[in-house]
Amino acid sequence: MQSINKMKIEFDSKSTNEAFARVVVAAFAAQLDPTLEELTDLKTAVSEAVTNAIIHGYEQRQGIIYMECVLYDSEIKVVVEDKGVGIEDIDKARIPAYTTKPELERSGLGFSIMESFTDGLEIESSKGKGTRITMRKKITNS
Amino acid sequence: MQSINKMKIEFDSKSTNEAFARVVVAAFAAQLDPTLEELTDLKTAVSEAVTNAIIHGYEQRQGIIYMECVLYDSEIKVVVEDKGVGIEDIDKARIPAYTTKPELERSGLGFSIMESFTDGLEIESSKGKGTRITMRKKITNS
Amino acid sequence: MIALDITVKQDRSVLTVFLKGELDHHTTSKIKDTIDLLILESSVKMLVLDMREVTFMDSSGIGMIAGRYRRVLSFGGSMTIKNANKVISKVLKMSGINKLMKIS
Amino acid sequence: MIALDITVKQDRSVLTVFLKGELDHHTTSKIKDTIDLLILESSVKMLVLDMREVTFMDSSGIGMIAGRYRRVLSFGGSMTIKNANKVISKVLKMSGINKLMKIS
Ligand SMILES: Nc1ncnc2c1ncn2[C@@H]1O[C@H](COP(=O)(O)OP(=O)(O)O)[C@@H](O)[C@H]1O
Ligand SMILES: Nc1ncnc2c1ncn2[C@@H]1O[C@H](COP(=O)(O)OP(=O)(O)O)[C@@H](O)[C@H]1O
Repeated sequence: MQSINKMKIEFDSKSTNEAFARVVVAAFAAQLDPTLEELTDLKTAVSEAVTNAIIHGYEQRQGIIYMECVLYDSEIKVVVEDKGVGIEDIDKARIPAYTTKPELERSGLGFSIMESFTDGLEIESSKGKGTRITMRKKITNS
Repeated sequence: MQSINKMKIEFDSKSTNEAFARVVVAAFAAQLDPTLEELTDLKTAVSEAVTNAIIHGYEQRQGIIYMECVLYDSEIKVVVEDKGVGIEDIDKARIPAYTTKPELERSGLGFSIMESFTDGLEIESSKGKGTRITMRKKITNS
Repeated sequence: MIALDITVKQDRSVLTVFLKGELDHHTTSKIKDTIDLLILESSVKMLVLDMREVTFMDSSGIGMIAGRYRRVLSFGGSMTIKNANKVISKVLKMSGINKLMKIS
Repeated sequence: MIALDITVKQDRSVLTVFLKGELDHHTTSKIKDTIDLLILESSVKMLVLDMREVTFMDSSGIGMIAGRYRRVLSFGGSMTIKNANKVISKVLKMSGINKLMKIS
Protein backbone atom coordinates (compact mmCIF):
# COMPACT_ATOMS: atom_id res chain seq x y z
CA MET A 1 0.00 0.00 0.00
CA GLN A 2 1.42 3.36 -1.10
CA SER A 3 1.48 5.98 1.66
CA ILE A 4 0.21 9.49 0.90
CA ASN A 5 1.86 11.28 3.78
CA LYS A 6 3.66 10.36 6.97
CA MET A 7 4.98 11.88 10.16
CA LYS A 8 6.77 10.88 13.34
CA ILE A 9 6.69 12.75 16.62
CA GLU A 10 8.18 12.34 20.07
CA PHE A 11 7.19 14.25 23.19
CA ASP A 12 7.56 14.22 26.98
CA SER A 13 5.35 11.80 28.93
CA LYS A 14 3.45 14.67 30.52
CA SER A 15 -0.31 14.57 30.93
CA THR A 16 -0.72 17.94 29.17
CA ASN A 17 0.52 16.16 26.05
CA GLU A 18 -2.54 13.89 25.94
CA ALA A 19 -4.57 16.76 24.46
CA PHE A 20 -1.61 17.76 22.27
CA ALA A 21 -1.33 14.25 20.79
CA ARG A 22 -5.04 14.28 19.96
CA VAL A 23 -4.73 17.60 18.11
CA VAL A 24 -1.68 16.38 16.18
CA VAL A 25 -3.37 13.17 15.01
CA ALA A 26 -6.62 14.97 14.17
CA ALA A 27 -4.82 17.66 12.15
CA PHE A 28 -2.86 15.06 10.21
CA ALA A 29 -5.86 12.79 9.61
CA ALA A 30 -7.87 15.80 8.42
CA GLN A 31 -5.96 15.53 5.13
CA LEU A 32 -8.07 12.43 4.38
CA ASP A 33 -11.29 14.39 4.97
CA PRO A 34 -12.74 12.06 7.63
CA THR A 35 -16.24 12.35 9.09
CA LEU A 36 -16.59 13.92 12.50
CA GLU A 37 -17.33 10.51 14.01
CA GLU A 38 -14.25 8.92 12.44
CA LEU A 39 -12.16 11.77 13.80
CA THR A 40 -13.63 11.50 17.30
CA ASP A 41 -13.07 7.72 17.35
CA LEU A 42 -9.46 8.19 16.28
CA LYS A 43 -8.80 10.90 18.86
CA THR A 44 -10.31 8.75 21.61
CA ALA A 45 -8.24 5.68 20.69
CA VAL A 46 -5.02 7.74 20.52
CA SER A 47 -5.84 9.39 23.83
CA GLU A 48 -6.09 5.94 25.44
CA ALA A 49 -2.76 4.77 24.06
CA VAL A 50 -0.91 7.96 25.06
CA THR A 51 -2.48 7.97 28.53
CA ASN A 52 -1.42 4.34 29.03
CA ALA A 53 2.16 5.19 28.08
CA ILE A 54 2.17 7.98 30.69
CA ILE A 55 0.41 6.11 33.53
CA HIS A 56 1.43 2.49 33.01
CA GLY A 57 4.47 2.59 30.71
CA TYR A 58 6.40 5.30 32.52
CA GLU A 59 4.37 5.11 35.77
CA GLN A 60 4.07 8.90 35.70
CA ARG A 61 7.84 9.38 35.70
CA GLN A 62 9.76 11.17 32.95
CA GLY A 63 9.97 9.46 29.61
CA ILE A 64 9.55 10.00 25.89
CA ILE A 65 6.48 8.93 23.94
CA TYR A 66 6.87 8.12 20.24
CA MET A 67 3.99 8.46 17.81
CA GLU A 68 3.91 7.75 14.10
CA CYS A 69 1.09 8.39 11.61
CA VAL A 70 0.88 7.15 8.04
CA LEU A 71 -1.89 8.17 5.66
CA TYR A 72 -3.05 5.83 2.93
CA ASP A 73 -5.80 6.30 0.40
CA SER A 74 -8.62 5.52 2.80
CA GLU A 75 -6.86 4.51 6.00
CA ILE A 76 -4.68 5.98 8.71
CA LYS A 77 -2.18 3.99 10.73
CA VAL A 78 -1.12 5.31 14.14
CA VAL A 79 1.68 3.82 16.23
CA VAL A 80 2.16 4.87 19.87
CA GLU A 81 5.27 3.62 21.62
CA ASP A 82 6.93 3.92 25.02
CA LYS A 83 10.19 2.59 26.43
CA GLY A 84 8.61 1.91 29.80
CA VAL A 85 7.94 -1.12 31.99
CA GLY A 86 6.08 -3.20 29.41
CA ILE A 87 2.97 -5.34 29.84
CA GLU A 88 3.16 -8.46 32.01
CA ASP A 89 0.34 -10.38 30.31
CA ILE A 90 -1.15 -8.91 27.12
CA ASP A 91 -4.12 -11.29 27.02
CA LYS A 92 -5.13 -10.30 30.54
CA ALA A 93 -4.56 -6.60 29.78
CA ARG A 94 -7.07 -6.79 26.93
CA ILE A 95 -9.90 -8.07 29.14
CA PRO A 96 -12.52 -5.32 29.55
CA ALA A 97 -12.38 -3.67 32.99
CA TYR A 98 -9.01 -5.27 33.82
CA THR A 99 -6.63 -2.73 35.32
CA THR A 100 -3.48 -2.91 37.42
CA LYS A 101 -4.02 0.62 38.73
CA PRO A 102 -7.50 0.75 40.32
CA GLU A 103 -6.10 3.12 42.95
CA LEU A 104 -5.78 5.73 40.18
CA GLU A 105 -9.45 5.20 39.27
CA ARG A 106 -8.56 3.54 35.97
CA SER A 107 -11.57 1.90 34.40
CA GLY A 108 -9.68 -0.84 32.57
CA LEU A 109 -11.47 0.12 29.36
CA GLY A 110 -8.54 1.60 27.44
CA PHE A 111 -7.82 -1.41 25.23
CA SER A 112 -11.55 -2.10 24.73
CA ILE A 113 -11.98 1.43 23.39
CA MET A 114 -8.89 1.22 21.19
CA GLU A 115 -10.23 -2.03 19.79
CA SER A 116 -13.82 -0.99 19.15
CA PHE A 117 -13.06 2.57 17.98
CA THR A 118 -10.55 1.48 15.31
CA ASP A 119 -10.38 -1.17 12.58
CA GLY A 120 -7.34 -2.95 13.92
CA LEU A 121 -5.34 -3.01 17.15
CA GLU A 122 -1.97 -4.66 17.61
CA ILE A 123 -0.16 -4.75 20.96
CA GLU A 124 3.52 -5.57 21.18
CA SER A 125 5.23 -5.41 24.55
CA SER A 126 8.35 -6.64 26.22
CA LYS A 127 8.85 -6.56 30.00
CA GLY A 128 11.30 -3.83 31.00
CA LYS A 129 11.64 -2.65 27.42
CA GLY A 130 8.36 -1.00 26.51
CA THR A 131 5.13 -1.18 24.59
CA ARG A 132 4.15 -0.52 21.00
CA ILE A 133 0.49 -0.03 20.03
CA THR A 134 -0.48 -0.06 16.34
CA MET A 135 -3.95 1.06 15.30
CA ARG A 136 -5.55 1.27 11.87
CA LYS A 137 -8.66 3.26 11.13
CA LYS A 138 -10.55 3.24 7.83
CA ILE A 139 -11.56 6.66 6.57
CA THR A 140 -14.59 6.33 4.35
CA ASN A 141 -15.23 9.94 3.60
CA SER A 142 -12.34 10.47 1.19
CA MET B 1 17.03 27.59 31.34
CA GLN B 2 14.85 24.66 32.44
CA SER B 3 12.45 23.40 29.75
CA ILE B 4 8.81 22.77 30.67
CA ASN B 5 7.94 20.53 27.76
CA LYS B 6 9.48 19.50 24.47
CA MET B 7 8.68 17.67 21.25
CA LYS B 8 10.30 16.67 17.98
CA ILE B 9 8.50 15.91 14.77
CA GLU B 10 9.44 14.89 11.24
CA PHE B 11 7.16 14.89 8.22
CA ASP B 12 7.23 14.67 4.42
CA SER B 13 8.18 17.83 2.49
CA LYS B 14 4.68 18.12 1.05
CA SER B 15 2.92 21.45 0.81
CA THR B 16 -0.15 20.12 2.67
CA ASN B 17 2.13 19.83 5.69
CA GLU B 18 2.61 23.62 5.87
CA ALA B 19 -0.81 23.94 7.50
CA PHE B 20 -0.16 20.81 9.59
CA ALA B 21 3.10 22.26 10.95
CA ARG B 22 1.29 25.45 11.96
CA VAL B 23 -1.38 23.52 13.87
CA VAL B 24 1.25 21.41 15.64
CA VAL B 25 3.27 24.42 16.80
CA ALA B 26 0.16 26.36 17.81
CA ALA B 27 -1.24 23.42 19.81
CA PHE B 28 2.06 22.94 21.61
CA ALA B 29 2.61 26.66 22.28
CA ALA B 30 -0.96 26.90 23.63
CA GLN B 31 0.33 25.29 26.83
CA LEU B 32 2.05 28.63 27.60
CA ASP B 33 -1.26 30.49 27.19
CA PRO B 34 -0.06 32.96 24.54
CA THR B 35 -2.07 35.89 23.24
CA LEU B 36 -3.74 35.51 19.87
CA GLU B 37 -1.20 37.87 18.32
CA GLU B 38 1.75 35.93 19.72
CA LEU B 39 0.25 32.73 18.35
CA THR B 40 -0.38 34.23 14.90
CA ASP B 41 3.17 35.61 14.74
CA LEU B 42 4.58 32.20 15.67
CA LYS B 43 2.45 30.34 13.13
CA THR B 44 3.45 32.79 10.40
CA ALA B 45 7.18 32.48 11.16
CA VAL B 46 6.97 28.65 11.25
CA SER B 47 5.00 28.63 8.01
CA GLU B 48 7.82 30.60 6.32
CA ALA B 49 10.52 28.23 7.54
CA VAL B 50 8.63 25.08 6.54
CA THR B 51 7.70 26.52 3.13
CA ASN B 52 11.36 27.40 2.51
CA ALA B 53 12.41 23.84 3.33
CA ILE B 54 9.88 22.53 0.78
CA ILE B 55 10.53 25.04 -2.01
CA HIS B 56 14.19 25.92 -1.61
CA GLY B 57 15.70 23.18 0.54
CA TYR B 58 14.20 20.21 -1.28
CA GLU B 59 13.24 22.15 -4.44
CA GLN B 60 9.79 20.54 -4.29
CA ARG B 61 11.23 17.04 -4.42
CA GLN B 62 10.72 14.41 -1.73
CA GLY B 63 12.45 14.98 1.57
CA ILE B 64 11.92 14.99 5.31
CA ILE B 65 11.44 18.14 7.37
CA TYR B 66 12.45 18.11 11.03
CA MET B 67 10.87 20.39 13.58
CA GLU B 68 11.59 20.72 17.28
CA CYS B 69 9.77 22.80 19.90
CA VAL B 70 10.88 23.51 23.44
CA LEU B 71 8.73 25.37 25.94
CA TYR B 72 10.33 27.46 28.67
CA ASP B 73 8.68 29.55 31.35
CA SER B 74 7.86 32.44 29.04
CA GLU B 75 9.48 31.50 25.75
CA ILE B 76 9.15 28.96 22.99
CA LYS B 77 12.02 27.78 20.80
CA VAL B 78 11.26 26.30 17.39
CA VAL B 79 13.84 24.65 15.15
CA VAL B 80 13.02 23.81 11.51
CA GLU B 81 15.57 21.75 9.61
CA ASP B 82 15.98 20.24 6.17
CA LYS B 83 18.68 18.08 4.57
CA GLY B 84 18.35 19.88 1.26
CA VAL B 85 20.58 22.00 -0.97
CA GLY B 86 21.58 24.58 1.65
CA ILE B 87 21.89 28.34 1.28
CA GLU B 88 24.60 29.77 -0.97
CA ASP B 89 24.96 33.12 0.81
CA ILE B 90 23.10 33.61 4.09
CA ASP B 91 23.71 37.38 4.25
CA LYS B 92 22.21 37.85 0.81
CA ALA B 93 19.29 35.52 1.63
CA ARG B 94 18.35 37.72 4.59
CA ILE B 95 17.98 40.86 2.46
CA PRO B 96 14.28 41.82 2.22
CA ALA B 97 12.77 40.97 -1.19
CA TYR B 98 15.78 38.85 -2.18
CA THR B 99 14.69 35.55 -3.73
CA THR B 100 16.31 32.96 -5.95
CA LYS B 101 12.93 31.73 -7.17
CA PRO B 102 11.05 34.74 -8.59
CA GLU B 103 9.55 32.42 -11.23
CA LEU B 104 7.55 30.79 -8.42
CA GLU B 105 6.25 34.22 -7.36
CA ARG B 106 8.27 34.17 -4.15
CA SER B 107 8.27 37.57 -2.48
CA GLY B 108 11.65 37.21 -0.82
CA LEU B 109 10.09 38.23 2.50
CA GLY B 110 10.32 34.91 4.34
CA PHE B 111 13.38 35.69 6.44
CA SER B 112 12.17 39.27 7.07
CA ILE B 113 8.94 37.88 8.50
CA MET B 114 10.72 35.23 10.58
CA GLU B 115 12.96 37.97 11.95
CA SER B 116 10.32 40.56 12.75
CA PHE B 117 7.65 38.13 13.99
CA THR B 118 9.93 36.42 16.53
CA ASP B 119 12.42 37.50 19.18
CA GLY B 120 15.41 35.76 17.67
CA LEU B 121 16.31 34.13 14.36
CA GLU B 122 19.37 32.00 13.72
CA ILE B 123 20.20 30.56 10.30
CA GLU B 124 22.72 27.75 9.91
CA SER B 125 23.28 26.28 6.49
CA SER B 126 25.81 24.22 4.64
CA LYS B 127 25.83 23.84 0.85
CA GLY B 128 24.61 20.41 -0.18
CA LYS B 129 23.90 19.43 3.41
CA GLY B 130 20.89 21.43 4.50
CA THR B 131 19.55 24.30 6.55
CA ARG B 132 18.63 24.74 10.18
CA ILE B 133 16.46 27.65 11.32
CA THR B 134 16.15 28.43 15.04
CA MET B 135 13.53 30.88 16.25
CA ARG B 136 12.69 32.08 19.74
CA LYS B 137 9.47 33.79 20.68
CA LYS B 138 8.69 35.38 24.04
CA ILE B 139 5.27 34.55 25.42
CA THR B 140 4.16 37.30 27.76
CA ASN B 141 0.72 36.06 28.64
CA SER B 142 1.80 33.23 30.90
CA MET C 1 -5.00 27.09 28.21
CA ILE C 2 -8.06 25.93 30.14
CA ALA C 3 -9.04 22.49 28.88
CA LEU C 4 -11.77 21.81 31.44
CA ASP C 5 -13.97 24.20 33.39
CA ILE C 6 -16.38 23.33 36.17
CA THR C 7 -19.29 25.32 37.60
CA VAL C 8 -21.50 24.10 40.44
CA LYS C 9 -25.03 24.75 41.60
CA GLN C 10 -26.49 23.45 44.83
CA ASP C 11 -30.20 23.13 45.49
CA ARG C 12 -30.66 21.68 49.00
CA SER C 13 -29.09 18.22 48.89
CA VAL C 14 -28.79 18.15 45.09
CA LEU C 15 -25.40 19.18 43.74
CA THR C 16 -25.15 19.83 39.99
CA VAL C 17 -21.70 19.99 38.45
CA PHE C 18 -21.52 21.51 34.95
CA LEU C 19 -18.51 20.28 32.99
CA LYS C 20 -17.17 22.25 30.04
CA GLY C 21 -14.29 21.10 27.86
CA GLU C 22 -12.31 17.89 27.47
CA LEU C 23 -12.38 15.01 29.95
CA ASP C 24 -9.14 13.04 29.85
CA HIS C 25 -6.58 11.77 32.37
CA HIS C 26 -4.98 15.21 32.67
CA THR C 27 -8.15 17.18 33.26
CA THR C 28 -10.04 14.63 35.38
CA SER C 29 -7.18 14.32 37.84
CA LYS C 30 -7.55 18.05 38.43
CA ILE C 31 -11.29 18.08 39.10
CA LYS C 32 -11.68 14.84 41.09
CA ASP C 33 -10.60 16.41 44.37
CA THR C 34 -12.69 19.53 43.80
CA ILE C 35 -15.84 17.48 43.32
CA ASP C 36 -15.05 15.19 46.25
CA LEU C 37 -14.59 18.17 48.53
CA LEU C 38 -17.95 19.56 47.45
CA ILE C 39 -19.63 16.21 48.12
CA LEU C 40 -18.06 16.09 51.57
CA GLU C 41 -18.74 19.70 52.57
CA SER C 42 -22.32 19.97 51.46
CA SER C 43 -23.85 16.65 52.56
CA VAL C 44 -24.98 15.85 49.05
CA LYS C 45 -27.65 13.21 48.54
CA MET C 46 -27.79 13.52 44.78
CA LEU C 47 -24.89 14.35 42.46
CA VAL C 48 -25.81 15.47 38.95
CA LEU C 49 -23.11 15.69 36.27
CA ASP C 50 -24.25 17.98 33.47
CA MET C 51 -22.19 17.05 30.41
CA ARG C 52 -23.79 19.25 27.77
CA GLU C 53 -20.57 21.12 27.09
CA VAL C 54 -18.15 18.22 27.23
CA THR C 55 -16.37 18.17 23.88
CA PHE C 56 -14.26 15.05 24.41
CA MET C 57 -14.17 12.08 26.77
CA ASP C 58 -12.07 8.93 26.96
CA SER C 59 -11.94 6.11 29.54
CA SER C 60 -10.39 8.45 32.13
CA GLY C 61 -13.76 10.20 32.14
CA ILE C 62 -15.43 6.87 32.89
CA GLY C 63 -12.98 6.29 35.75
CA MET C 64 -13.77 9.73 37.14
CA ILE C 65 -17.55 9.16 36.96
CA ALA C 66 -17.30 5.69 38.55
CA GLY C 67 -15.07 7.10 41.29
CA ARG C 68 -17.54 9.87 42.18
CA TYR C 69 -20.39 7.34 42.07
CA ARG C 70 -18.67 5.15 44.65
CA ARG C 71 -18.05 8.19 46.84
CA VAL C 72 -21.62 9.48 46.74
CA LEU C 73 -22.87 5.96 47.35
CA SER C 74 -20.69 5.66 50.47
CA PHE C 75 -22.56 8.67 51.87
CA GLY C 76 -25.87 7.01 51.06
CA GLY C 77 -26.53 9.24 48.06
CA SER C 78 -27.04 8.64 44.36
CA MET C 79 -25.90 10.08 41.04
CA THR C 80 -27.18 10.86 37.53
CA ILE C 81 -25.71 12.11 34.27
CA LYS C 82 -27.53 14.81 32.37
CA ASN C 83 -27.27 16.05 28.81
CA ALA C 84 -24.92 13.33 27.59
CA ASN C 85 -24.23 14.57 24.07
CA LYS C 86 -23.35 12.72 20.89
CA VAL C 87 -19.56 12.95 21.24
CA ILE C 88 -19.48 11.17 24.58
CA SER C 89 -22.46 8.82 24.26
CA LYS C 90 -20.42 6.14 22.47
CA VAL C 91 -17.88 5.96 25.30
CA LEU C 92 -20.60 6.11 27.98
CA LYS C 93 -22.51 3.32 26.29
CA MET C 94 -19.65 0.86 26.06
CA SER C 95 -18.65 1.52 29.67
CA GLY C 96 -21.85 0.01 31.01
CA ILE C 97 -22.15 2.91 33.43
CA ASN C 98 -25.83 3.16 32.49
CA LYS C 99 -26.35 0.10 34.71
CA LEU C 100 -25.22 2.14 37.70
CA MET C 101 -27.02 5.41 37.15
CA LYS C 102 -29.60 7.22 35.05
CA ILE C 103 -28.22 8.88 31.94
CA SER C 104 -30.34 11.42 30.06
CA MET D 1 -10.21 19.35 3.98
CA ILE D 2 -10.80 22.64 2.20
CA ALA D 3 -8.20 25.12 3.41
CA LEU D 4 -9.04 27.90 0.95
CA ASP D 5 -12.26 28.67 -0.87
CA ILE D 6 -12.82 31.29 -3.55
CA THR D 7 -16.03 32.87 -4.81
CA VAL D 8 -16.17 35.44 -7.58
CA LYS D 9 -18.52 38.22 -8.59
CA GLN D 10 -18.26 40.22 -11.79
CA ASP D 11 -19.82 43.61 -12.30
CA ARG D 12 -18.94 44.83 -15.83
CA SER D 13 -15.15 45.15 -15.86
CA VAL D 14 -14.78 44.83 -12.09
CA LEU D 15 -13.95 41.33 -10.86
CA THR D 16 -14.23 40.73 -7.13
CA VAL D 17 -12.61 37.60 -5.69
CA PHE D 18 -13.71 36.61 -2.18
CA LEU D 19 -11.10 34.54 -0.37
CA LYS D 20 -12.00 32.34 2.58
CA GLY D 21 -9.50 30.35 4.59
CA GLU D 22 -5.72 30.19 4.82
CA LEU D 23 -3.34 31.73 2.30
CA ASP D 24 -0.03 29.88 2.21
CA HIS D 25 2.23 28.32 -0.43
CA HIS D 26 -0.01 25.26 -0.73
CA THR D 27 -3.31 27.06 -1.13
CA THR D 28 -2.09 30.01 -3.23
CA SER D 29 -0.53 27.72 -5.83
CA LYS D 30 -3.97 26.23 -6.31
CA ILE D 31 -5.86 29.50 -6.82
CA LYS D 32 -3.32 31.46 -8.86
CA ASP D 33 -4.30 29.85 -12.15
CA THR D 34 -8.02 30.09 -11.42
CA ILE D 35 -7.76 33.85 -10.86
CA ASP D 36 -5.49 34.34 -13.89
CA LEU D 37 -7.96 32.53 -16.11
CA LEU D 38 -10.77 34.75 -14.85
CA ILE D 39 -8.72 37.86 -15.53
CA LEU D 40 -7.97 36.65 -19.05
CA GLU D 41 -11.49 35.49 -19.94
CA SER D 42 -13.43 38.44 -18.66
CA SER D 43 -11.34 41.44 -19.80
CA VAL D 44 -11.07 42.73 -16.25
CA LYS D 45 -10.04 46.34 -15.70
CA MET D 46 -10.23 46.22 -11.93
CA LEU D 47 -9.44 43.23 -9.72
CA VAL D 48 -10.72 43.41 -6.14
CA LEU D 49 -9.48 40.89 -3.56
CA ASP D 50 -11.90 40.69 -0.67
CA MET D 51 -9.96 39.29 2.30
CA ARG D 52 -12.55 39.53 5.06
CA GLU D 53 -12.58 35.78 5.63
CA VAL D 54 -8.87 35.11 5.33
CA THR D 55 -7.81 33.49 8.60
CA PHE D 56 -4.07 33.21 7.92
CA MET D 57 -1.55 34.64 5.48
CA ASP D 58 2.21 34.37 5.13
CA SER D 59 4.63 35.70 2.47
CA SER D 60 3.25 33.26 -0.12
CA GLY D 61 0.06 35.33 0.05
CA ILE D 62 2.11 38.44 -0.72
CA GLY D 63 3.70 36.67 -3.68
CA MET D 64 0.27 35.69 -4.95
CA ILE D 65 -1.08 39.26 -4.63
CA ALA D 66 1.98 40.78 -6.32
CA GLY D 67 1.73 38.23 -9.13
CA ARG D 68 -1.92 39.04 -9.82
CA TYR D 69 -1.10 42.75 -9.67
CA ARG D 70 1.54 42.38 -12.40
CA ARG D 71 -0.88 40.39 -14.52
CA VAL D 72 -3.76 42.87 -14.23
CA LEU D 73 -1.32 45.71 -14.90
CA SER D 74 -0.13 44.01 -18.10
CA PHE D 75 -3.72 44.21 -19.35
CA GLY D 76 -3.88 47.89 -18.44
CA GLY D 77 -6.01 47.28 -15.35
CA SER D 78 -5.59 47.95 -11.66
CA MET D 79 -6.14 46.19 -8.36
CA THR D 80 -7.29 46.83 -4.78
CA ILE D 81 -7.54 44.86 -1.55
CA LYS D 82 -10.71 45.07 0.50
CA ASN D 83 -11.51 44.14 4.08
CA ALA D 84 -7.94 43.43 5.13
CA ASN D 85 -8.54 42.10 8.64
CA LYS D 86 -6.37 42.18 11.74
CA VAL D 87 -4.73 38.78 11.25
CA ILE D 88 -3.26 39.64 7.86
CA SER D 89 -2.67 43.40 8.25
CA LYS D 90 0.74 42.90 9.89
CA VAL D 91 2.03 40.85 6.95
CA LEU D 92 0.45 43.20 4.39
CA LYS D 93 2.01 46.19 6.09
CA MET D 94 5.57 44.91 6.15
CA SER D 95 5.34 43.79 2.52
CA GLY D 96 5.02 47.37 1.26
CA ILE D 97 2.25 46.26 -1.07
CA ASN D 98 0.26 49.32 0.03
CA LYS D 99 2.58 51.32 -2.25
CA LEU D 100 1.24 49.40 -5.26
CA MET D 101 -2.47 49.36 -4.54
CA LYS D 102 -5.23 50.66 -2.29
CA ILE D 103 -5.87 48.59 0.81
CA SER D 104 -9.03 49.13 2.83
N1 LIG E 1 1.87 1.28 27.76
C1 LIG E 1 1.69 0.37 28.75
N2 LIG E 1 2.74 -0.03 29.49
C2 LIG E 1 2.59 -0.93 30.48
N3 LIG E 1 1.40 -1.49 30.82
C3 LIG E 1 0.31 -1.14 30.10
C4 LIG E 1 0.40 -0.20 29.04
N4 LIG E 1 -0.84 -0.05 28.52
C5 LIG E 1 -1.65 -0.85 29.22
N5 LIG E 1 -0.97 -1.52 30.17
C6 LIG E 1 -1.52 -2.53 31.12
O1 LIG E 1 -2.75 -3.00 30.62
C7 LIG E 1 -3.81 -2.76 31.56
C8 LIG E 1 -5.11 -2.50 30.83
O2 LIG E 1 -5.02 -1.28 30.10
P1 LIG E 1 -6.34 -0.48 29.72
O3 LIG E 1 -7.32 -1.41 29.09
O4 LIG E 1 -5.93 0.71 28.92
O5 LIG E 1 -6.96 -0.02 31.12
P2 LIG E 1 -6.48 1.06 32.20
O6 LIG E 1 -5.54 2.04 31.55
O7 LIG E 1 -7.74 1.73 32.63
O8 LIG E 1 -5.81 0.32 33.30
C9 LIG E 1 -3.31 -1.62 32.40
O9 LIG E 1 -3.94 -1.57 33.68
C10 LIG E 1 -1.81 -1.94 32.49
O10 LIG E 1 -1.54 -2.92 33.46
N1 LIG F 1 15.70 26.00 3.57
C1 LIG F 1 16.35 26.62 2.56
N2 LIG F 1 17.19 25.92 1.76
C2 LIG F 1 17.86 26.51 0.76
N3 LIG F 1 17.75 27.83 0.47
C3 LIG F 1 16.95 28.60 1.23
C4 LIG F 1 16.20 28.03 2.31
N4 LIG F 1 15.50 29.03 2.89
C5 LIG F 1 15.76 30.14 2.22
N5 LIG F 1 16.66 29.91 1.20
C6 LIG F 1 17.21 30.91 0.26
O1 LIG F 1 17.03 32.20 0.81
C7 LIG F 1 16.27 33.03 -0.08
C8 LIG F 1 15.43 34.01 0.70
O2 LIG F 1 14.45 33.32 1.46
P1 LIG F 1 13.11 34.06 1.90
O3 LIG F 1 13.47 35.35 2.56
O4 LIG F 1 12.31 33.12 2.72
O5 LIG F 1 12.36 34.42 0.55
P2 LIG F 1 11.60 33.48 -0.52
O6 LIG F 1 11.24 32.17 0.12
O7 LIG F 1 10.40 34.28 -0.88
O8 LIG F 1 12.53 33.29 -1.66
C9 LIG F 1 15.49 32.05 -0.92
O9 LIG F 1 15.09 32.61 -2.15
C10 LIG F 1 16.48 30.89 -1.08
O10 LIG F 1 17.44 31.17 -2.08
